[in-house]
Amino acid sequence: GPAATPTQQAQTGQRTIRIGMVNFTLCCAYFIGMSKAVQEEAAYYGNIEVIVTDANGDAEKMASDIEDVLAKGVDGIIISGGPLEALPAGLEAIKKAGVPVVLVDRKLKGGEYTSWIGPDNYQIGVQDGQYIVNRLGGKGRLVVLRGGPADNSIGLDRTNGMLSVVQKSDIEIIMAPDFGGWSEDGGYKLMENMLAKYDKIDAVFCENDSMCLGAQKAIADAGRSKEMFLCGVDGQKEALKAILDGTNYACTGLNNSDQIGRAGFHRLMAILAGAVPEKDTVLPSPLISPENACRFYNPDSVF
Amino acid sequence: MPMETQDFLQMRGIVKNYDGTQALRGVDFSAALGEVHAIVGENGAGKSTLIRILAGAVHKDRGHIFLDGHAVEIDSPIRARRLGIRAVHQEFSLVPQLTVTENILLGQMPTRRTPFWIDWPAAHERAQAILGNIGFTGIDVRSPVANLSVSHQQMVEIAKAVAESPRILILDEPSAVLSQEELKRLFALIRNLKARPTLILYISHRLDEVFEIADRITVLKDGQLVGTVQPNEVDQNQLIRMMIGRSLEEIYPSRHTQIGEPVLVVQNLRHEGAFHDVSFSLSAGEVVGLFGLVGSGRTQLARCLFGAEPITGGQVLLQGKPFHPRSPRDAVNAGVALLTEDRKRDGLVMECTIRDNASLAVLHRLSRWGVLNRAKQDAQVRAQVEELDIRPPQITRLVRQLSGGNQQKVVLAKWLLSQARVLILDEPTRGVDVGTKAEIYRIINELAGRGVAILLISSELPEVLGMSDRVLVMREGRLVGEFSRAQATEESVLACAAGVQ
Amino acid sequence: MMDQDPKVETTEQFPRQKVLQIGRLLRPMSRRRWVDYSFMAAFVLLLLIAASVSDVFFTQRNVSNLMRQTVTNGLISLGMLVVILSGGIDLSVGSVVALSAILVSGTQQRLPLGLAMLIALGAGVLVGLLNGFLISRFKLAPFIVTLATLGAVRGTVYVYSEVPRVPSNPIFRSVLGGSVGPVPFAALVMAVCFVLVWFFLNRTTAGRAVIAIGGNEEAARLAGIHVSGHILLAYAISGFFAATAGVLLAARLGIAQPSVGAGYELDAIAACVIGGAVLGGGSGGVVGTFGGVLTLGLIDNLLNLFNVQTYYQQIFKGLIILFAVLARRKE
Amino acid sequence: MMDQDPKVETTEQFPRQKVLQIGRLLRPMSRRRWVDYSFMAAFVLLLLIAASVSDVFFTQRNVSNLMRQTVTNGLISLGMLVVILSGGIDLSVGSVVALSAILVSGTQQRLPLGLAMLIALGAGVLVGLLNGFLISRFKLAPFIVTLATLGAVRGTVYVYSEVPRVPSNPIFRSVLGGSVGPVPFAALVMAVCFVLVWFFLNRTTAGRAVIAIGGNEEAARLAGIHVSGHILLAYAISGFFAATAGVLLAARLGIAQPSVGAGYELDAIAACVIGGAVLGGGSGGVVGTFGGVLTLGLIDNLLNLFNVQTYYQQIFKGLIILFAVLARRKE
Ligand SMILES: Nc1ncnc2c1ncn2[C@@H]1O[C@H](COP(=O)(O)OP(=O)(O)OP(=O)(O)O)[C@@H](O)[C@H]1O
Ligand SMILES: Nc1ncnc2c1ncn2[C@@H]1O[C@H](COP(=O)(O)OP(=O)(O)OP(=O)(O)O)[C@@H](O)[C@H]1O
Ligand SMILES: [Mg+2]
Ligand SMILES: [Mg+2]
Repeated sequence: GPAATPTQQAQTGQRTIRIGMVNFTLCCAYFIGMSKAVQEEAAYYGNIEVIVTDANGDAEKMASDIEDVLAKGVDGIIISGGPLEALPAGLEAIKKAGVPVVLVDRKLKGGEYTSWIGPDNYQIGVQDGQYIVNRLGGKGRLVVLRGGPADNSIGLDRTNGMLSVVQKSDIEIIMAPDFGGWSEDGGYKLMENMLAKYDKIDAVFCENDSMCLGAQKAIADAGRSKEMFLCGVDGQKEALKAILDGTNYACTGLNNSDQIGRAGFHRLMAILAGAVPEKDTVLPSPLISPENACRFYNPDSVF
Repeated sequence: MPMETQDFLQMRGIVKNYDGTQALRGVDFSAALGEVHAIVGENGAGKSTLIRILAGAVHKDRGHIFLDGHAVEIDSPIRARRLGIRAVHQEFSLVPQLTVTENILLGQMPTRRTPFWIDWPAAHERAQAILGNIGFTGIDVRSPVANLSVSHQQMVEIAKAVAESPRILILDEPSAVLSQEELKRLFALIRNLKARPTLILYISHRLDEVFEIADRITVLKDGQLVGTVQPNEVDQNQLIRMMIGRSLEEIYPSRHTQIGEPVLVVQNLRHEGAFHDVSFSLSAGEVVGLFGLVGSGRTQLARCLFGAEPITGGQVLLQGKPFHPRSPRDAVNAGVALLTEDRKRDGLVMECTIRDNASLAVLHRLSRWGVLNRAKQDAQVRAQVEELDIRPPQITRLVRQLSGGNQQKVVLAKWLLSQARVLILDEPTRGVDVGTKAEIYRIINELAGRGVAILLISSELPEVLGMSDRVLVMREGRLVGEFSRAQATEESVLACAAGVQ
Repeated sequence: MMDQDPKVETTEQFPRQKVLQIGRLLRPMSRRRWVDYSFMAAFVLLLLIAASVSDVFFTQRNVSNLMRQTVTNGLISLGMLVVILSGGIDLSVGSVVALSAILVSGTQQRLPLGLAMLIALGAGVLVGLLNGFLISRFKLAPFIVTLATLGAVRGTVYVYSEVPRVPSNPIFRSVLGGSVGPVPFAALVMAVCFVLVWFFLNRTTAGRAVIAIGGNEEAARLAGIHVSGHILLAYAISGFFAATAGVLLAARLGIAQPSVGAGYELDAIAACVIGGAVLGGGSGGVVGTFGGVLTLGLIDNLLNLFNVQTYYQQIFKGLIILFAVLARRKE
Repeated sequence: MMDQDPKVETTEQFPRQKVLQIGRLLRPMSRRRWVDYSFMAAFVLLLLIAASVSDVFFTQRNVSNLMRQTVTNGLISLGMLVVILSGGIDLSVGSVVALSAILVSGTQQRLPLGLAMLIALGAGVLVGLLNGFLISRFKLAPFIVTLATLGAVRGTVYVYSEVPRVPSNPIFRSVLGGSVGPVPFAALVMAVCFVLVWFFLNRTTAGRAVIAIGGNEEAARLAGIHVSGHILLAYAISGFFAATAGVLLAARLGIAQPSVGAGYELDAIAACVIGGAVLGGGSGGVVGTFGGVLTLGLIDNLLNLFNVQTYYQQIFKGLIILFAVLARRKE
């Protein structure tokens, strides 16, 4: 009959299952949370070994990592591509090895994958955009802080989504000239300079919550918290806290890396068990504002 | 345009100005092919600068150079070389990591087929041959120059300079680090180069050498040409007067020594590979000369006594107490000082000022709770600068900018400031002009008078004989002779050092 | 006949530019002073352009921004300067910044603030001592040693906490992160540190010893200076200032990420070299370094104020750095 | 230890001090050999551990992985070695990798493949020449010059293309990215380059001149060696190999991001130093560098095979690098 699937073999105690969790970067809580989620889920089963790699944001290292875990003979691979646009070499190597690969969060272009689970960054942007337009009543000055670098299409999607709405209104849009590097200090520095430059700002949009938190501090230090509100993306717990506390941190779009990671893991297990799931799955990312923030706030989550 | 005179080399109105100092103020210098032309003068007189200009190492500010009556623009060492001018500079200019062969043939390696493909066998042969020609065999051309002793390195530099039989050969204080026999070889070489004919410019502070080898002697002073004389026209004292403007009644001042308690007692000391079973004692107020041929182990001995090298056997008593310095720091704290033989390598911090260098060994004494007392520091350094007549006398000047001799004086100043009870001087007058030499000798006597015990290591026999109360002789790492002032004569000491009875 | 131009032998012509170059290199006196003037000039020019073109540049807000933005690099550069003067280099500073930032934020939840800061600074000094020990004891290349600790420390930071830590103590942010009048507290700290280091380098035996070691280690050793001890000291100082920068950064941002500080070492080295320090030791100064830090800070600040797009910013920054060292170059 | 410091500016006379040290280092030949043995030993040990513990290490697949993974660093390190030997350092290589990768991918859509590659490599050489020119002509510190070009080139890359470029030409990927039997094509290229550079450094006048300049620039100048010319050459070579690495990288990954290559310079320098090169010039070799490249490649590969937790990986990597230089250390 047909060869036993890895899971069947595992059930009959023949061997343990090995899966590779290949990360483009584990620099920041968002991706760490995703990787951790996979490991935690795997821990529930006694016989699943997860091989975690971190490419430190280097595409070539990531290709190498994939080769390494394949050499280790894994049954399936989960790829958290971070901001990486595409990695044909990696996906081809996996295809050659004939193991299933589940992409989480990032849908790599160019190359075949078994399944993808992630958010719709463009849609998240659109949500924030609508919120901003409504709250400003279609006029005022909006400052946009981007994470960069420019080949990071996650950021591009979010910003473009937001712009697609805001540009229809007559809100003045000001792009910060430099990139914030997705970090607090980056956001802080950018915002400092924007505050120095513009004496009237009504709203701030950041491509992620970390930068937004930094920016919020800069605004507070400038004593202009009353003047403007901020919108971020991700649903980082510090951001949720800020929203709950009723600060000028107005909203963020949920982009729950923990949830994505767990879903990705189970998707892979299903595939290993022989299931044929849908190719692409978009996880809902609702807008989080003071009204619903408490539903999502979890003080002791990683992210 | 052909010159009226026959002189092959003519330098006219040469002016050189380093930021601040006037090194040369319009020097007219000329020399003929086939002569050995010595250039003498005080430290800082401008000798090196003059020949560095001729060798294209530095640029003159004004003046013209004529070769064979043609004006030439020597704007780089390459240019100088193409014109047949090669120099052995005062400063070390070898590449330590490279082999003897490569250093000799630096920039002119023999190539095969293509102009860039090195022919190694040929290269080694050629180097071997060149060394042979200058009568200097017995070193492996394949070994890195770093492995050679300082004097051997110097011979390599000379070989490099004569490699392509130049028309003008410049030797800037070549003898400073050469031993007697190597010096003999050099002179032999000079004589047959002369016959080719070649113009040899010979700079030295050892006047006896100058009188031995030179056909003409040019004297520089304060960047100006005092005059050119024939060796047979003048005697040493006249020449000295030309150099320093006054005459030295005697170079080695006499002193009445009262020798005190033994301060340093060395008992069959050994250092693997350098020396063994060395025993002697050094008393307060005594000047003991340590003579020996190059490589006889004197420097190593000194370094061991100073804690710079491990002692592998025997023991040392300092004022009766056992003394085993594990580092120079121990030695300095115990009142032992060592003036090293190579100022550039381990005497001076070139990028620092005279002030810093002179006070380096006594910083702790010039400070309270680690904070320097600048006033005190400046006062003491200034005093030394004046006593040693260091020029230029601004203590904030970088040592790199000083002439060789003045650099040597800075090293001396450092150890004079340290007020050590035992002072080991390794070749203290290397590269120092006669006037300063006499000055240094006077200071040595003065220190001895104050009860300092002094070990004077030198390869200059007259110096050893002139200064020492006792003379020790080393050969191949052994102490082979001891002479009282009365017994010590040129013949006896040299014979002992060379091992011929 | 001396005055009229002598005819120059024309065989084997030699490239003219080389001639000019050597000529320039050896051009007499005043050159050095001219160099410093030109550096200052370049700097003032930068300021004038700034003032004239951007109306906001001299606003009190922007000036205090500028101050705040130079603090981190300023402190790190100070430590770096000492290490460079000793003849070494310290690549681990960026990781040390992260280490102390995350430690001071993480520990102050349980421990009193003073102790937390002590731990953070202590950790920095410890890393420095480790560097110094490996370098002086085993005679390893500083570059490679600190490169290794760079990675190791960064790893340790993530092991300690892979999530950002929020400093819980309110005083911490309000005081260390706050301002005294228009002047950010951190900027005051930096100013004091600059004075201290200047004093250390110019007026203490240890400082002079460090410089001597950088200039000629053997000579220093033979002058009875405790070389390894002073090398240890130099790296400890570097670690200390990097840690201080980390603490102030955490205070300013109110959050400490484990990933912060990557690449800071290059900015610090750049500041020192722009300020005239020579890698390999011997020469370099506090004032020059301050100039370097300010220059780099200005560049960022201005490029942002003028809305220069990021990539052009990088290009401009490169060019301006070159211009600065060109103006400042010595013979 | 002086001779291990990153003494990037070696315009001053060579201190005799170095002579003695190097003398000591070379005098007892046995010691030197012992050092190399111990290095080899350390290396073999690493391999044995690998073989014994990891079942898959010696599988043909993993070995060819290892080869493929060492190519980029291998090529960059080669160029870096030449620059280090000349007494300099080249921080811009990472950006050059990105430049050539994106150029070869971007231009091959319109131009024939050969021309595209020519452009990419040419660009790399050009950057190298620019570095060399600024360094030799104006006597600037290589560290700061290449740091400036690092930023400037990176910016240029983004200006050329903000988005990743996909190499369109099928041959490009299949050939340059493919394998000859079990051996990756790129690995072959690297092997050839190593041989070439070995010959350059040991058998050509230019190569020896570069080494001489690194050992004692003044001596080289006085010996009539065209110093600036050879420095130019050294940096051009470095630029060329970095560009080659970039082309092969694009071929291997099938995509060229403008952000690729950040931080590669440090790995390359590490490889050279682990291989015994001395920052500041004069000593270092191709064989040693190859050993260094292999060591670093091994570390990454093994840490993955042993499934070492990511953060501990960084720590281990640091420790192993230290261990490597310790084993290789000179007295
Ligand atoms: N690189 C330099 N920078 C500044 N001043 C210098 C430099 N080199 C030499 N000088 C100055 O030029 C003058 C002449 O120096 P030079 O080396 O020619 O003297 P010298 O006759 O060779 O002395 P010595 O016999 O001690 O070698 C000295 O006053 C010295 O201080
Ligand atoms: N720089 C060096 N490198 C290698 N060997 C050296 C070096 N200097 C000296 N030696 C060797 O060490 C031994 C002792 O040399 P040392 O210098 O102590 O003798 P010396 O009598 O002081 O001769 P010198 O007059 O050259 O100082 C000799 O065999 C010498 O060749
Ligand atoms: Mg001289
Ligand atoms: Mg000696």
